[in-house]
Amino acid sequence: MIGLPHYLVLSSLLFGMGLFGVLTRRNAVAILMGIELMLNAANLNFVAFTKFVDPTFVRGHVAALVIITLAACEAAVGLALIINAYRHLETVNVDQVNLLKG
Amino acid sequence: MARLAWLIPLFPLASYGILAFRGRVLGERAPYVAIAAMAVSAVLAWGTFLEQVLGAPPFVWRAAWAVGGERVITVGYTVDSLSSITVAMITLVGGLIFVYSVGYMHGDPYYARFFAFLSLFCAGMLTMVLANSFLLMLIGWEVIGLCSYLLIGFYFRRRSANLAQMKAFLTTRVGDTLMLVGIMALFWQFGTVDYQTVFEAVHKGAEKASAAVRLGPWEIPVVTLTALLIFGGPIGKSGQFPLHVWLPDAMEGPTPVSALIHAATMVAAGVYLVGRAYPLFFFTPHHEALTWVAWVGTVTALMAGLIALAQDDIKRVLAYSTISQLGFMMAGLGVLGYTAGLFHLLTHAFFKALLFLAAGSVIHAVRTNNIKEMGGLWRSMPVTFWTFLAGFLALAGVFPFAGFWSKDEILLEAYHHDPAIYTLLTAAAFLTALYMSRLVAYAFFGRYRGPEHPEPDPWLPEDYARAGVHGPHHGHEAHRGPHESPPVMTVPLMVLAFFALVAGFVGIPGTGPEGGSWIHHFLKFEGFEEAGIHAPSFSWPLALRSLAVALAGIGVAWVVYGVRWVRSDQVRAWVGPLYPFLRNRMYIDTVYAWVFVRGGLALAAGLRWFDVHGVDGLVNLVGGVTVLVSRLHRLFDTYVVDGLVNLIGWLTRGLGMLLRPLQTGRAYHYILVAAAGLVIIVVVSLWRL
Amino acid sequence: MNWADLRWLVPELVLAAAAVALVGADLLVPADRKRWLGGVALASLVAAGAACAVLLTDLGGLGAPGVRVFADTYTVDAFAVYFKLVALAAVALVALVSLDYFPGRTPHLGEVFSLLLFAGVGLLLMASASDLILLLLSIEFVSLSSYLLAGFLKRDPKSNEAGVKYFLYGAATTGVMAYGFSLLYGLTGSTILYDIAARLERAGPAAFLAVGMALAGFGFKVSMVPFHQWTPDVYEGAPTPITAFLSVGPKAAGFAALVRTLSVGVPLEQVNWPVLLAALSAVTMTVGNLLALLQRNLKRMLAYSSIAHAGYVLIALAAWKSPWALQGLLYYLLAYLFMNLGAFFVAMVAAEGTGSDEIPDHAGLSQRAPWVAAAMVVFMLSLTGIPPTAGFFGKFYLFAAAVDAGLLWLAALAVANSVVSLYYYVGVLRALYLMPPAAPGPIPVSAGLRAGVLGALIGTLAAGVYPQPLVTFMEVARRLLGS
Amino acid sequence: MNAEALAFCALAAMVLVGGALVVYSRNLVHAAVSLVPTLLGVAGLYVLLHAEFVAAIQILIYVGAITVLILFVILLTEGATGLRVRQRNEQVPLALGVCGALVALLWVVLLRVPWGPAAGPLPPYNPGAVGRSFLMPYVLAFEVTSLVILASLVGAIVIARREE
Repeated sequence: MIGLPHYLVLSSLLFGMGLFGVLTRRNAVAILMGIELMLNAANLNFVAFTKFVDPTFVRGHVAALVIITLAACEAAVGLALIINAYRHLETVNVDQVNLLKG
Repeated sequence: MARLAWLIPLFPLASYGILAFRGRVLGERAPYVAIAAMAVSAVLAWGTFLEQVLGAPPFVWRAAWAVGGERVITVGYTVDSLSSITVAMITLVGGLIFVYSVGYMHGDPYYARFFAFLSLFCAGMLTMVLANSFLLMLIGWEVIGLCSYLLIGFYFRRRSANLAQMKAFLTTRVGDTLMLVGIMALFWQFGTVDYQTVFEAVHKGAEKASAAVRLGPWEIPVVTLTALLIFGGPIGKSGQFPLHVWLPDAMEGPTPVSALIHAATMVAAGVYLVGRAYPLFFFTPHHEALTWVAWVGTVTALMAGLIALAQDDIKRVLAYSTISQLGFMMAGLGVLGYTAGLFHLLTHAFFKALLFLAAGSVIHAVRTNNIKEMGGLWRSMPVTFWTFLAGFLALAGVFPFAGFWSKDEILLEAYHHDPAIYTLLTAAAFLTALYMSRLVAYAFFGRYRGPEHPEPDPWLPEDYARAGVHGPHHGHEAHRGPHESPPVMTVPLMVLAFFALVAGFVGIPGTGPEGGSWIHHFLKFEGFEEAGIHAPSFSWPLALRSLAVALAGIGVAWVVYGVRWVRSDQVRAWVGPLYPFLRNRMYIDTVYAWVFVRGGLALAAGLRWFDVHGVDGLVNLVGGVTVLVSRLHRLFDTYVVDGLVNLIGWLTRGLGMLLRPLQTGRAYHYILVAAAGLVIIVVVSLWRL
Repeated sequence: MNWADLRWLVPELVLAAAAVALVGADLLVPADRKRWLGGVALASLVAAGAACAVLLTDLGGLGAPGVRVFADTYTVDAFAVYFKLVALAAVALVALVSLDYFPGRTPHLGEVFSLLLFAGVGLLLMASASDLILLLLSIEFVSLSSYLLAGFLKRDPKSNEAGVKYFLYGAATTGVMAYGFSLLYGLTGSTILYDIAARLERAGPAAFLAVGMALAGFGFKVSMVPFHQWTPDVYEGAPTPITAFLSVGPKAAGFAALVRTLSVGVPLEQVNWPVLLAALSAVTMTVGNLLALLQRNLKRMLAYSSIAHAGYVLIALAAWKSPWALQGLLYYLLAYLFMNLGAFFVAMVAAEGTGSDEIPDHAGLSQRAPWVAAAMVVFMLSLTGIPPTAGFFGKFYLFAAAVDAGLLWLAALAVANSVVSLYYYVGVLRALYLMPPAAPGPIPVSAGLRAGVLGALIGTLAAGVYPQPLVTFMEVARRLLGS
Repeated sequence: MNAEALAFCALAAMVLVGGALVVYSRNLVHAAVSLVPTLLGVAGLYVLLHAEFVAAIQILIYVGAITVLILFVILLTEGATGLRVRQRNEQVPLALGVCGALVALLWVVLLRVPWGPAAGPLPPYNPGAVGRSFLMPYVLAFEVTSLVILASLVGAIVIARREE
């Protein structure tokens, strides 16, 4: 029988993977992809918890839907900023975008 | 008059406002605004003072300012014998210094700014003295600290002045913040910072106040801890050991500043505060807070006296002398000599301001601060000489000058309280006479050792050159050698010299009721009577003994520096390493510079390095540890572990190569630090909480 | 739903309506009239402020308990109203100085102001949200608007970089926070803080984990170590009015949300968070201060100093059991709003006159812009915590709270830190007052900027000189939080 | 092993393999395309968890919109694949350590929690509740979401638009 722990293990792996992507990618778009994985992990948790802990009010579904929408907004905003930065700095690699430091 | 006392600080404040924003327009007329404001304040202050002398009851006015629950913070002012006599002294000395500054600072391109700062300073000082609560006191206290900072660095192009102002501000802030914690502790114990309420509560012994705090191996009652924290403020502001280091450097400011702030008023604020908060110190178990005050004062008096012996800069000698005298005052307050300590505060203000102003007059005649380049000035500058002499005799404690009476009071109290303190203070009194005589002998006697045409100071800011000024006062071309200062400077000297002579007379036995002195009658602490403590009565043998000590100091100096039966370099040879030790101010400043300044900067640099290279460094650290581990392992088992070690070593090297072109400011480094921080936070919470 | 509940949302509705209207108006208004849009934004902010005051009377005056609407997901109480007013003041002052800053730098004036207003709506929501979903949403609302504003100067490489960095860092922490929230939900079966508080008792160590991960998000918003590293880079690169906004608005709202989440949602018996926050507070103030010491760039210096101030404010959470803690936090954030905004506004004046953000380049500002330099003295002294400025009372409250809660070591550390901070704040004043100016001639100060500096100055002094009204308000807000 | 477990395993494998490709692939286009099976796998899991509506939205927004957007930007900025430049930075081992520690921590803590309601069996899953939840307590969240979308779009358009 597939229970809550299975989902938790899966989501934590997905979360760790996403974080790993965020930490090891140079390309800003690739970092964004890592962030999407982290958000999906959180969503998986929310939906799984709904089934196993809170099936009456299904608040987790609402949370998941909100987070999906936020992810879309984040992608739009982030990609816009990245495109614009690329236009002026001619790179999307985070380590080459470093006028600001110290 | 007492009801008008709140106006006293407002006139200088208004003068500051006018000068700050209209000073440029006023130009040469700027000082008149400041002096007029000060004169009005002085009239009010003396009126208030005389009213108190004639027996008016103390007057307190307060208004609620912030009320939170049961806690009320008030603002207002207190007029009683202590505050009225202090404001009278401040307005008088301050006014005279303002007048003197008209001549001294004449031609300075920032003439109006100078008087603006001086006015703001006086406003802060008067607020501090008249305040009704620790909070308002603190406000005035910080204002005078700020003005002191601004005035020390008045010659802002001089690097040494910039360093000195920083040092002064930072050092005194250390004390101030301790005091702030103390005030918060009071607020915590009594829910108020109003003097009257706090002192009544301390007297009765509040529950929270009598609890004990464990500090390492010691148990300290909360009230004692609070008193000592508050004493941190006076330690900083009044230049007590170990926070005295800023005061000698503060002599970088113009001389009237040294006279006003670093001799007569600001440094006295600390002593005044201990006097004001005397119940807090007195009502600690066994008066233990006062014992601390006494010993801090005694150590300071002796230490500064010793250092002053080996200084050649006229203002630095006077600065160390000030520290030493402030130590005397603290010691006096500490040995239950409430009146004695505050009496010395008042007399000292007159004669030390006099000495500084006279020193300023000398410096601008000879263009140097070094007493070894002066000499024979008594002939060319008679007024300066005679007034300086009056100040010298008062400071040395020669009968019948002011210092004799007040210092003798302190020694008398110490004699009856603690023989050890008495002995040390007597030694300090001897040193006072000695170093001051040395100063007088070098500066005023012998032959003139400076150049015929004193050059303008090399450090004089370029602004001054542009303004066509060679020095803060005029016309040297017609004279040969040093000459007397103009009347606008010498008249204040004469007035102060008069006070240096007579200010002590209020301490003559028989001037007050029942054969006591007037000052004992006027300035007394009510807690003593209740506790059955009586001030020791004047004793001629002791007075003669302290006079003899002063004369002995002068005599020894005469032998070495006057008639030169013993040459000073012989003395230097006898004392061996003691001389460089004293000359370098016992190396206290040096140690502070190393420990605090460099230490702090190194810590900051380290943190910055971590912030910038953190990840890089972490990787290197991992690499370093790996290499270390690998070496240890190799000793253990060459065959089995070798492969693994090689792998790790290869990884480390590979990483290092990848890391070599590492730059900073990368978002993923930051996120890594955050993630690692998160792991640490959670692990530590799970483990410890 | 109950339509009557909408009356508790009037300030949010006013701002949102104005923001949407500005987007539309931007298309219609000709390019040379666009400054007019800023006026609309300001007017809507004032209207929202008035609406907040009305909320207070609707609540039944200061002493009345709060109202929970939308099935407990939204709480309107004195605490929330206080933070709403703080947020509105911040946005209004920033909008004021933006009036003259953005024209000439970007053609999209309508969007700037509408994004500012959107961020303002987010701040208002953060102050009241008592539900994890709404909290996440409102934090993200503020964040998204802020990313865009930070990168708004499209042709300025520094602004581009600030936008990208801020986005990447913020989005990553949002991911972590969302995960933490999901755990809190799983542990209690609810997203509403009041339910969470009631059901958290059997969570055990998992509660620590969830709270820790949630802290990442809040820590990012308030620049708490170790979630602080974005601060100096973004502050330096973002357009200065936006930097000013970032340094106060999201920080204040972040603290509001943090306080509400922890005090309402996480009972002390389950997670002893004050101890954790005491450690974080100590580290945050020390790191911020020491790093600020080394900065020569005014905006970076203020960025590190804002980290240090976050550390001071965290004292309130560390000393939570003291009745003065929350009062200190409320007061300090208001004081910080005025003094820090003021400092950034003066930095704008200085940058305008010298074309640089380096502190030594601002030498002699006292002669080129005397009133502004005098205001800077007040701001710097207030940031240091010298009486009678607002910063002094803020520190007084917070340090007293630490002493009261028995955290003597933390109070001592905070005091030591404020001594250190003196060094770099006074360094600014030294440059302004004691150094000769590099170039002659007065610096022109635009009307909006002048009004902004004046507003910040009045706020800093008024809160310091006559704190009584605030004290009353804060007392009430403290008593009623979570009741 | 029943059908549910089988489905779970298949979907989990899809998610994990896809995820690994997303974070590890050198070719950025491959990485972006690998998002599709990952997100679809998650959507499948939602279906397993009786969250059909969420699954639909997931497919619609994530797979349909976000992935395409990302792919688009990669093509625009990296000259198709991004293969010419190094894609991974220098902190792989450290990141591995931190992520590993975090995941281990999550496992250690979460697998010991007695999940589920405090007492009694759970009520049955109720699909109608979703709609009611949307409208009843979370109406505010939904309104705000629409505002967030508006703000993001306006800002994104301004920022992304090429200036003349």
